[in-house]
Amino acid sequence: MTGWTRDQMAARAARELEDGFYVNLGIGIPTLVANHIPAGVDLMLHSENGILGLGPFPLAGEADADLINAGKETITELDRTSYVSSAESFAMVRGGHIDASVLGAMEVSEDGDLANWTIPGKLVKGPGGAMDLVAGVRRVIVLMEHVSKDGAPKFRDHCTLPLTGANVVDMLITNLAVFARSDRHSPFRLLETAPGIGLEELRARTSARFV
Amino acid sequence: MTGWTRDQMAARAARELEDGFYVNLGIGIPTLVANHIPAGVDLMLHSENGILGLGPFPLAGEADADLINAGKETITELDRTSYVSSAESFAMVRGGHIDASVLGAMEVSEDGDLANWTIPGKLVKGPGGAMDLVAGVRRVIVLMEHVSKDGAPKFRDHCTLPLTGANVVDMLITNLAVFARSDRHSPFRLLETAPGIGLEELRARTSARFV
Amino acid sequence: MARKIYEDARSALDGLLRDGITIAAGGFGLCGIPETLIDEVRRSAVGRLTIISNNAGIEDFGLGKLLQTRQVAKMISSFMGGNREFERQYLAGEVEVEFCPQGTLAERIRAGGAGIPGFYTRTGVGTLIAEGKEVRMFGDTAYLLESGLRADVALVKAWKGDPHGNLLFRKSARNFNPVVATCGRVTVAEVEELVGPGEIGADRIHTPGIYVDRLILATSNEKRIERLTVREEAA
Amino acid sequence: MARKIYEDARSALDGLLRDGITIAAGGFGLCGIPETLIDEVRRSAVGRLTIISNNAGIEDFGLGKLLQTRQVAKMISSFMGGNREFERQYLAGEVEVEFCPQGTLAERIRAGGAGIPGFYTRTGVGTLIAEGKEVRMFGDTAYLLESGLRADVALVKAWKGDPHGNLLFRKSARNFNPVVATCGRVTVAEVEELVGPGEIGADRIHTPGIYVDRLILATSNEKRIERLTVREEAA
Repeated sequence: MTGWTRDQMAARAARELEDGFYVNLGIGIPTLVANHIPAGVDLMLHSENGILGLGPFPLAGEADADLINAGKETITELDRTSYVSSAESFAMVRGGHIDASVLGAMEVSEDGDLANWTIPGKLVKGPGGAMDLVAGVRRVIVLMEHVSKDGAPKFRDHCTLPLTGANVVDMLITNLAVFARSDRHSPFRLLETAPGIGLEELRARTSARFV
Repeated sequence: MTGWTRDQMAARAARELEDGFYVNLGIGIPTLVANHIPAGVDLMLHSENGILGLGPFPLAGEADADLINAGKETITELDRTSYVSSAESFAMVRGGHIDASVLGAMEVSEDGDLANWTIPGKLVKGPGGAMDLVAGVRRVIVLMEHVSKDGAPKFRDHCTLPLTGANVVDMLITNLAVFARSDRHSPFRLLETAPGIGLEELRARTSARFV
Repeated sequence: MARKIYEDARSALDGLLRDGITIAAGGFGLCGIPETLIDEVRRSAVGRLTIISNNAGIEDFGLGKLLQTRQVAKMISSFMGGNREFERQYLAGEVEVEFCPQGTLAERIRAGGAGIPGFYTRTGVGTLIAEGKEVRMFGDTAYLLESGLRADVALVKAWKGDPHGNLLFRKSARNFNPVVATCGRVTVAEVEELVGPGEIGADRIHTPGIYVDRLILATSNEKRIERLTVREEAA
Repeated sequence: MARKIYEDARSALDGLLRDGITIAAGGFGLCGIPETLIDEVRRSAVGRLTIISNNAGIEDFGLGKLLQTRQVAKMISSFMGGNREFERQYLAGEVEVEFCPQGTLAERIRAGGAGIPGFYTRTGVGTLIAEGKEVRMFGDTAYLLESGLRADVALVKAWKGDPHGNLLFRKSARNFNPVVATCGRVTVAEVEELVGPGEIGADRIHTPGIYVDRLILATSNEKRIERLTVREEAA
């Protein structure tokens, strides 16, 4: 079982993004999505700290401490960029103005619950903007490895970790398969499997129900 | 019974305003307050539509349609002026950032209720920003004639007109007298009477209790 | 790139106007009002509108033009002073009015755009505005629950706009426009000047293009002055 | 005119710092943080502080400096990633943490400054963040009641400031600073550059001086970069 690479997963997510979309890309694999935007699709990238229209990383020697993204990485300005306060930035998020959010997860449940902010007693980073994004953005696309390092399913009947949001995931792209649902009352449907991944193997590595 | 002129009333209100105060002046008599600010007192005038640091009326021929105050009068910009949205403007008001509001009234009650926005069936202008100002500004100073055109007391045991705010007035300056209270649990106290106005006459023209 | 700039008001409003919809409009008095777009709403003859706007213009200018033609069923406003026709229609029961204090109105529009369905404010406690609304104590102070407002179509007027829909307002013509821009399911802006990408400056943009779906160059910039007030030249 | 410009951080914070007060600080990560004022809070040795800030800096920079010296009793933050000392103190029960989603935190600070004691948001419904909070339906969607936040002292960093306290921020160093400026009973700003009245431009001011009580020229503008990321020059 290897399935898709991280870049292939990112490329698959990129296909969901339409020309003119306002998109928030989380840290980790979602960052790679920016490298796979098809020609003719022009996205406006949003960063929670207060930027709309993010540019790429700066050239060496051109980094500006006043210009970082939500991952605290140095970035650049484009001719489309605008800066806003964090309150305005999240007004965009909460108000449903962002078309899509692509983010990572520790666990996703069959009901679309998402957990990615804490492992009690072990990892305490805080929710950051993730709870706002999953609650407010129109379409939530999750990119994650299909199983954890010890082989446990991460797409589960229910999440074991504290939730980031309940019933918020619209699409799940793992290294083994792609699942999506048409609305938040419907079950997840298997759309694609990675080359060489059979349905039986997939079900064995998944505790969530899907159709 | 004549008492103070409108300009004298405005001058009296001006004495309440301290150097550095952020102040909102309502339309009518309160507008005159700006003409009576003592030397050494520098106020920052606020206008509800979204201006901080109002300048005076423009010279003839220099009016700018994009630059009006909350009374829709043409004004000017100063080197201190800043413009904000109406939402930001009222965040200042509601958040208690404006030090004083000087406004007119149809009626004020002995409990500090204020009525100035409608006469049912006769006059329907709407509350505008007055309800926000009386609810949010730190100190509310009312300037009004002591009695109505038909001689009825306007400083009353209770208001007969629909309220703009309940228990919101801190100081009342009429053409006959000045009343104030130290906090909103205390009764109004008579501070001054206009020349030639006796206490008996004042009480006869007032239905509010005061001490 | 998805194109936001439209040829004219008619194409920019194409498909958006239907009887009974809610339209929010920027402006305060006659300052910063979307004149060109209002003219097109009038021309379209769409009816039974609910209009969210601080004022209703004057008899023959601004939103008053839509009251003249009886296209408006309801106004959500803070002030009707200055428009006697509006006042007449209201007193005659021909138009419904939901009075909303100006600051509450601005905040309700912002809240609608920001995904906040309700918030508490002291404004209006103990007045007619409180009727039918929840009153809640925070500490020893009473507050009213007010609801967020959204509109099917939001119309705004800006000074400058770029192809990404970024807007810059001028002086007090900013007023309600930035919040109105956020509350529309579709927001249409008219600008006095179209500028190139980046020309406004990333730190100067008042309304980021995310809020602006369609954009036109305004053809009506009359900007009538309601009360011309001047001072004497100092000696 | 009442003077807002102070000589230095010590005089600007004089009389404001007491044990147990709540301090709100602008900044996101290490970007746009009031370095000079934080140093002075550290020097003052005031203790048992509650700090409202999105992050807590890193071990030896930003608000991390106040955690190092154990001046902080409680943090109201969205994220402690990047500061292992904060994480250690939290897991050891040495500092209390109220986690608040980033957008909810920004809105709570704005609400506090805008006189709104509570508002409803979907963020956090069905999560640990909802514990102990009112859940209310608007339509068929559940929302949480969140409260406005105010601080005894608010500390912000701006790019330019004028004698009236008007502020301009630069690029993403704006972040939480404009809302933090509104929530302080007393707000103190440090600026990289003091400019004359009118120099910022009335349409460009991000934070009007009404929110700024005291102002200093910043003496610490290290502006450390947390994660330097660069791209290769295109061939």
